[in-house]
Amino acid sequence: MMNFLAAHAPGPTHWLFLTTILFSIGLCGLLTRRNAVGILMAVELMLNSAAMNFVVFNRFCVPAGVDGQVMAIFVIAVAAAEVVVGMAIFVAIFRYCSTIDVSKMNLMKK
Amino acid sequence: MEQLGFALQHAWVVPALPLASFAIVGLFIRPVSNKAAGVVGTAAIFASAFFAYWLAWEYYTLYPAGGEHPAIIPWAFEWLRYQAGLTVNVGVLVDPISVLLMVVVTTVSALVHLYSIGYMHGDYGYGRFFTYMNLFTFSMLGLVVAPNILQMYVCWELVGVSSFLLIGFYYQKPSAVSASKKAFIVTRFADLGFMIGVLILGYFGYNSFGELAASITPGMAEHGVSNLQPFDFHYLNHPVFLEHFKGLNIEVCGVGLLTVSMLLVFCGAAGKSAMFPLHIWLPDAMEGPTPVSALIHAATMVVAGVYLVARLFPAFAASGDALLVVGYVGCFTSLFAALIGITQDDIKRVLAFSTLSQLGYMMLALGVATMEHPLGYTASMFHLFTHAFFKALLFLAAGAVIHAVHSNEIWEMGGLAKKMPITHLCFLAATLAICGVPPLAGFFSKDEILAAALPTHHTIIFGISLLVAALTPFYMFRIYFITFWGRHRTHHAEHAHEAPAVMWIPLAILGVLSVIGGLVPMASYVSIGEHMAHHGINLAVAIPATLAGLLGIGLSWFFYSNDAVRAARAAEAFGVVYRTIKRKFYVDEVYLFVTHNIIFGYVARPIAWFDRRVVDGGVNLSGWSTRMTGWVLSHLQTGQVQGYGIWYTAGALFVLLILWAALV
Amino acid sequence: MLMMPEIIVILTAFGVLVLDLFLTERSRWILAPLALIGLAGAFAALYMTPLHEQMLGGRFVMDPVAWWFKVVFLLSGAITILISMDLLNGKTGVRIRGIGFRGEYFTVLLFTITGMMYLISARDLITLYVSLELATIPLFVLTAWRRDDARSGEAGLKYVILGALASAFILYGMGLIYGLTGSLNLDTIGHALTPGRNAVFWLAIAALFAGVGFKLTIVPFHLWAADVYQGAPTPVTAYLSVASKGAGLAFMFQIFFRMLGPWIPDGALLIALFAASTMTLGNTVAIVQHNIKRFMAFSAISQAGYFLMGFLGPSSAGVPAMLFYMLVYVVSNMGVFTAIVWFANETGREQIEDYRGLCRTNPLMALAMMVALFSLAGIPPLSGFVGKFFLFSIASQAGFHWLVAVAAVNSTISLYYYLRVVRQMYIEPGGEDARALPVSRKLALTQAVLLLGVVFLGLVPGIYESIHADTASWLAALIR
Amino acid sequence: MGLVSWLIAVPFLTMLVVVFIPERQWKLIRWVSATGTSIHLVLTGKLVVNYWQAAMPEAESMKHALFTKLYFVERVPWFESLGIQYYVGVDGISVAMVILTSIIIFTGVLASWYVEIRVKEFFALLLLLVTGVFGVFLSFDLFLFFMFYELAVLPMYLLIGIWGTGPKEYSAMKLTLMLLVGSAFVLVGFLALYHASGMHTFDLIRLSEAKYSHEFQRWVFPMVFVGFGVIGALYPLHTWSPDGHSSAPTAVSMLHAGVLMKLGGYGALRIAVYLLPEGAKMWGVVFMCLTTVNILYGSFGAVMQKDLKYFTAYSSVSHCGFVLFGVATLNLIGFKGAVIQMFSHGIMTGLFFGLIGMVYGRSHTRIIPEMGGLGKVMPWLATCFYIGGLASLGLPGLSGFVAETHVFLGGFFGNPWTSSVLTKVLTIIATMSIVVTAVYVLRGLALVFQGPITNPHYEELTDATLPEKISTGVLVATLIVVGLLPFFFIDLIESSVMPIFNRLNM
Repeated sequence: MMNFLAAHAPGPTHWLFLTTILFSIGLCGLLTRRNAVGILMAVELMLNSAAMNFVVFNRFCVPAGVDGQVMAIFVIAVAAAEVVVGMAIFVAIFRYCSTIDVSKMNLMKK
Repeated sequence: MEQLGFALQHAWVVPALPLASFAIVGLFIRPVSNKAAGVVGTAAIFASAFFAYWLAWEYYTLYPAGGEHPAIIPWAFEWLRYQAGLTVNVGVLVDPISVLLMVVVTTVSALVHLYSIGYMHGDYGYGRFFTYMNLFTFSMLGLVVAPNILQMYVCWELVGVSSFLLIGFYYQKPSAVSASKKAFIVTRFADLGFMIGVLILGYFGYNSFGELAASITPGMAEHGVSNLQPFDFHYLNHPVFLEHFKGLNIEVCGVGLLTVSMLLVFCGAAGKSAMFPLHIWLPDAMEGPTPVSALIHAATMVVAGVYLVARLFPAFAASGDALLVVGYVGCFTSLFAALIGITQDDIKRVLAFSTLSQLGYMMLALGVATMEHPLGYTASMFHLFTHAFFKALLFLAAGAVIHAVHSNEIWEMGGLAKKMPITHLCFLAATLAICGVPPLAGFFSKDEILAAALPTHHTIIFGISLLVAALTPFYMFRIYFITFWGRHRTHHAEHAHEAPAVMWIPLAILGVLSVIGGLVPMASYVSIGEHMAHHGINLAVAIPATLAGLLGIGLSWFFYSNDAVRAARAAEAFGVVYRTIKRKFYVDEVYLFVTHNIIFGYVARPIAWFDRRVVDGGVNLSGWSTRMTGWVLSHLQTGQVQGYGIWYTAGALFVLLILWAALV
Repeated sequence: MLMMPEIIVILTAFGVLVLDLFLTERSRWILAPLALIGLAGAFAALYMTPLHEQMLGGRFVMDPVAWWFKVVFLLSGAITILISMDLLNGKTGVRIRGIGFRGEYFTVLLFTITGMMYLISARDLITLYVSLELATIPLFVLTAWRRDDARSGEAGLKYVILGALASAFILYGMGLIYGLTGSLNLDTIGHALTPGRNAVFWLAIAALFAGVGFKLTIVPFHLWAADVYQGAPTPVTAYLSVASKGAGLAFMFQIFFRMLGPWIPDGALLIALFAASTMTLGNTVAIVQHNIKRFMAFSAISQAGYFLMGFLGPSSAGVPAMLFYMLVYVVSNMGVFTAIVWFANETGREQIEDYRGLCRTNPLMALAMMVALFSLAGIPPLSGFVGKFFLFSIASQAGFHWLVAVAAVNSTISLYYYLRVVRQMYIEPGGEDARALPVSRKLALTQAVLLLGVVFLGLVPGIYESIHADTASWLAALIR
Repeated sequence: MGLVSWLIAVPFLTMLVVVFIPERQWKLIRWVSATGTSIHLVLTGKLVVNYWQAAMPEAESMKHALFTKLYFVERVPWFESLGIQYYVGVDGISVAMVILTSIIIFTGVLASWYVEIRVKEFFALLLLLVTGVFGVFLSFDLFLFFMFYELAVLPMYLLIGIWGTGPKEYSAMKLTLMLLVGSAFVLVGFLALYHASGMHTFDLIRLSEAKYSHEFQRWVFPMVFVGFGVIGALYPLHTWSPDGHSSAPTAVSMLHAGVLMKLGGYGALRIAVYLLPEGAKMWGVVFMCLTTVNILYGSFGAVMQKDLKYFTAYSSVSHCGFVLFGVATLNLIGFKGAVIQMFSHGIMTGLFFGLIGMVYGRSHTRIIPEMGGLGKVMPWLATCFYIGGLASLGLPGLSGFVAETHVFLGGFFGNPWTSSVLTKVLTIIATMSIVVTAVYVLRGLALVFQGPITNPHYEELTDATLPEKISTGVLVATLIVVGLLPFFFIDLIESSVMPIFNRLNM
């Protein structure tokens, strides 16, 4: 079992493939979800995929250092802040619009 | 060079006096007193005339009659410097023809000024009139004494503009306004040719100036010409230059360059001298006050064209073809104008057409002359001289008549011989003079012209001039009979008075000059080229000419003496021909068509349209398209946040693709 | 200490926040002066900060470019506070609802300033990213500050979503760069990046470019700007248009000069294309705008195009020109916004047509606004002209003559729409009931100072010369 | 501060004084403006005298000079790191242009004596504008030049927009934008010159020592020439001029047509041809063709106009065509002609627009067919108008003639780099304009001033007042003086035109 795992241990390419997929999913979500909360989740997905990149590269390219991991932690914190601010704004909007469907938010255009 | 006398040394005084008077009267005197303006203006011209006589006397004392008459430039200064070596002097050229013209111009001008004091009395703009007249006299004198073609051009234009001002003197009269415009624009059009001719002469003159001047200069100092310039007549007329110019072998449309440039210059001359087909302005110019017609449109300005051709005669002669054109144009004009003159009813217009005809004479005389047979040259100048006096007299007398009967129409006059005896007498003298009745002035000069045409084998020209010699008395006596004989046709004519002394004195003086002017032995004073033996009366020419003149008078008496009954019948008989001639061969209509319909309609209007619609439209279009771009691009801002996100992603992909494409 | 200015700002931020809790409503006006004093202190500290030094193992560096950027940030922060005061204190001609919370407002503003100041001093990706977010996230909040204005909320929403998107792109790009070089240190990365046909590298660049494009509003990453500018409270719009743009420029400096320095000449054509399209789009779309804030948004977009020209120069010759123009841009744009804020305070209106007859109702403000607009359009002898001239010179130096032509023609187009405003103010007759509009002493003073800046920055050579002298040594250090 | 700096400073200081006078003291404002411009006129006189004394003894040595010699130079380093300096001085051409501008602004202020609305702003802007103009003519640093150049354009927008008539906003905008697009091209050229020289200086005289490659000159010359051509009304970029001039208030039209349009010719000669002789040789013939179109097109355009100002504006297009035509001949006579024409046309057209303003102020119409017979009630204005008209059709004795013969001779003499036949043909085509000019000038003036008075209301109109008489009198006197004594003027400019010409033959 361990052997199998060792033999089929995911290399950097797999991980990068994963992060890219995640990023793309996040991007698609951000561009298509109507619900603002959904969009925030998509954002989270993108940021986390990017954070994962750092970890992956740290693990495979510079195993000696911890830079990438530190970065990932910071990203998580920042992402949290971002989501908090986003949620706060959505809540404020919801108070007088009673909706958080982003496609209905088009008071300003042209 | 001999020591020059005072008048020669200060020859510039002749044109300077009228100029000074123009400036002083115009700026300072006219606003204060009209009367003083008239007096000062006239006095200045008399002073100038006096100086001109003095100068003539000194010149011919220095170079006695019959001898050689070199051109001298006693005074000049550098006025314009286009570039090193291409400069224009302002100066005074004294030679026989300029002396002649100075005398004629100042004399006629002084007398006309004097006459005007009476004629213009009480007129609105009295002071202004004298200002303009002074300006004109200055310009004309400047033109006469010009030592180079550019000064000639300068004064030429000034003459044009003062003529314009004087024709349009009654600026509230629409016909005067349009006549003045017409005169200026037509002559301006002609001057375009002159200008181009000057450019050509200037260019080629300058190009070869360096080498040629060296061979010309040595003989110059003794002629009183120093500091030769490329525009100088002395240079342009010099055989060395002309040979060189001909030797350039440049042709424009198969015509040699010398001929082309001379024809262009002649174009200007034809405009000013109202040669066909540029004659149309002169009859209309009679809208100006009568003294103006007398001075400008009879005696002086219109001969400027003749003078120009005479001035450049060696160059014209060197071209040959150009001189031929001058001759035929002059010849045609003289016939053409004489024919029209028969049918006109306005006394001043008849005189105008007679002026045209006589100018044609002068031109044709120049045309038949050559450097070897220069009689035509002398004859032309002679006719210019005599014509100035009798034509000025005719106009002034006509002016006196008009003054008396308040009309220009000959059919509103009649029977004035008894009412205005002095005027009548003067008019008759002048009429006889113009008809070439011996021994009055016109006889000698006309005879000389015919004599010049005959031996040079210009048979057609000779024939036509003989015909014109018969036509002239016909139409001149026509107006004479209608105006002074017969019954009084209007109330005004019945109560006409003799003009005041200030008006008839100049008439009388001119009358005397018209009678005796022909006795001057012109050939010994004015000549060019090979020296001629003294030319007496050529009977072979004089007899037919006199007979033709008498025939004309007789016919005129036949048709017009008895209140013109026979004339009316004859006019009916001729029908279409008569009408065509009366409408001046419809030349005016052709011009009107060309300018209004073709130039304005097919050039100016489309250009104005093109400018507003296409050029301006192009600018507006670019503004509009910028705004439209903005409007279209503003639609990117859909307000949909996810749309923005898509653009954003697309942008990033675009960068990636560009990098890929550029760097792979 | 090297980090003193930042520390002062952040301490002021907390101080304001804490004080806000203890003050009564009537004495809360003290907060703004306090914040200003904090900024002044930071400026004093900045003035005394030694250049060319570093701390935290090279993660925080002070150099002349950073110094000038910090000046820009502090300056725009201070002006923003000044022009916000009337609005926040309720001293407006018309009642403007939904704005308040002065303590938080200033705190959040000071946070973003801090973020920006760190941003330019950062020398590793962690600091860079975190300070970028510190500069950005508070801006989302400020944008959505007016609680009962739907447009403010909507602007906040758009900003936060797209900001997060950009943030993700940046982070993704940074990750790839980290993977390529194995380091987070900018200088190390710069050394380690090797040119070659590397798809990952291009992907990283594309992602990073999109990220900086977002902040600097480069076409097509600009689309958020108009809506956000329009919806945000006016002083915040002013702040966004200068400080946020400054941060974008700072970020671009970091990316381009630190990491990608050697590749700039290769990408020059790309930059030139983006510059041309940015200025053209910004200018043409500005023509058709009616709302003055939205109009200024497009104007700001076009200005970003001019900034980009500075990156074209050989090595980094454009740095002094860009810094100088940034400074000029701050005073000019703030000059315009001071007038806009004042006008909105007094009348509650923000359509261009509403400005008609302003030269009668308040000639001095109209004059100030006109001068500032002309400076933005690059009309001599105002500083905008000088600044633009230097930027254009860089493009010309790099051989992009066509870009100079495009830019100069664009300046003309921009004049067209700036003149639309001037025309409303000066040529169109005012309404019948036009009354003189008063201006508070604070705003008048701010405007006067800005006006002096607009006029004299370009005429007095000293400022440009010292930027040039300072950055010349920076360039020398940068050339490896 | 030297004389030259004072020449720039005086209008500016006057402007500052005007700005600080309260609006209700509007009488004081115009007196201050008049005083300021008179002081300027006096300073200009001093400049001419000084220049004459300094330059005439050296005129001979300039015959073969390749570099313009400047007098009364003042240099202050400005943006040193970029080689930008405050660098002013004069040569003959600048002196001529300064004379022109001082006269026009002086008469312009007098012609605006009866401006009633927003007097303060009006005079302030006018003075600001003229500061820019003087700056252009006196500065020899390209940066400074460009700065003043744009400064001179912009106040125009407000001046036309506020005090103009007719479709003023449209005209003002069109004028401003077109001129600035032109200056955009100039800017491209300037920057290219600066960088290509490798000398790190904007000093015009030093830049002329630079060797610019053939290829470089090929594209930069047309850039700069066309850029200046826009303000010099080069066909087909002239269309701002009719609209702009017709909408502008009197003094602004005077300044604009009289002086600002000259910046084009001045720049084209002083900078394009001077710095880029090779380019000039390559492109001379193209611009000669274009300007020939200009000359004829403008005059034919004027024939059909009904509005006096449009009429004059089209005539300006034609006459400014002469300026650029003279420059394009690449010939000493042509260059001189261009400079004289700049001066002459400046005075002449200033006179025209001043007079039109005065007539309009009385009759309240500018439509030619609506007028008639005005000469009777306003003889002074009519006389001046006629003198101006005669100058414009090139009557000898007035300045127009001197200029036009120079230009024609220049064109006819041509240059060694262009087909000699072609230049001659073009010149002959161009000369035709003198007839067309006569047609439209006489037609137009006759309709306005001659004939019977068409409208009984006109009987009560008055002639010029004293300020107006001074203003028009000065202009007319200048036309006549230059026309009669051209040699002074030619001496003034010749040695400064020489280097520009000599460089072509280098």
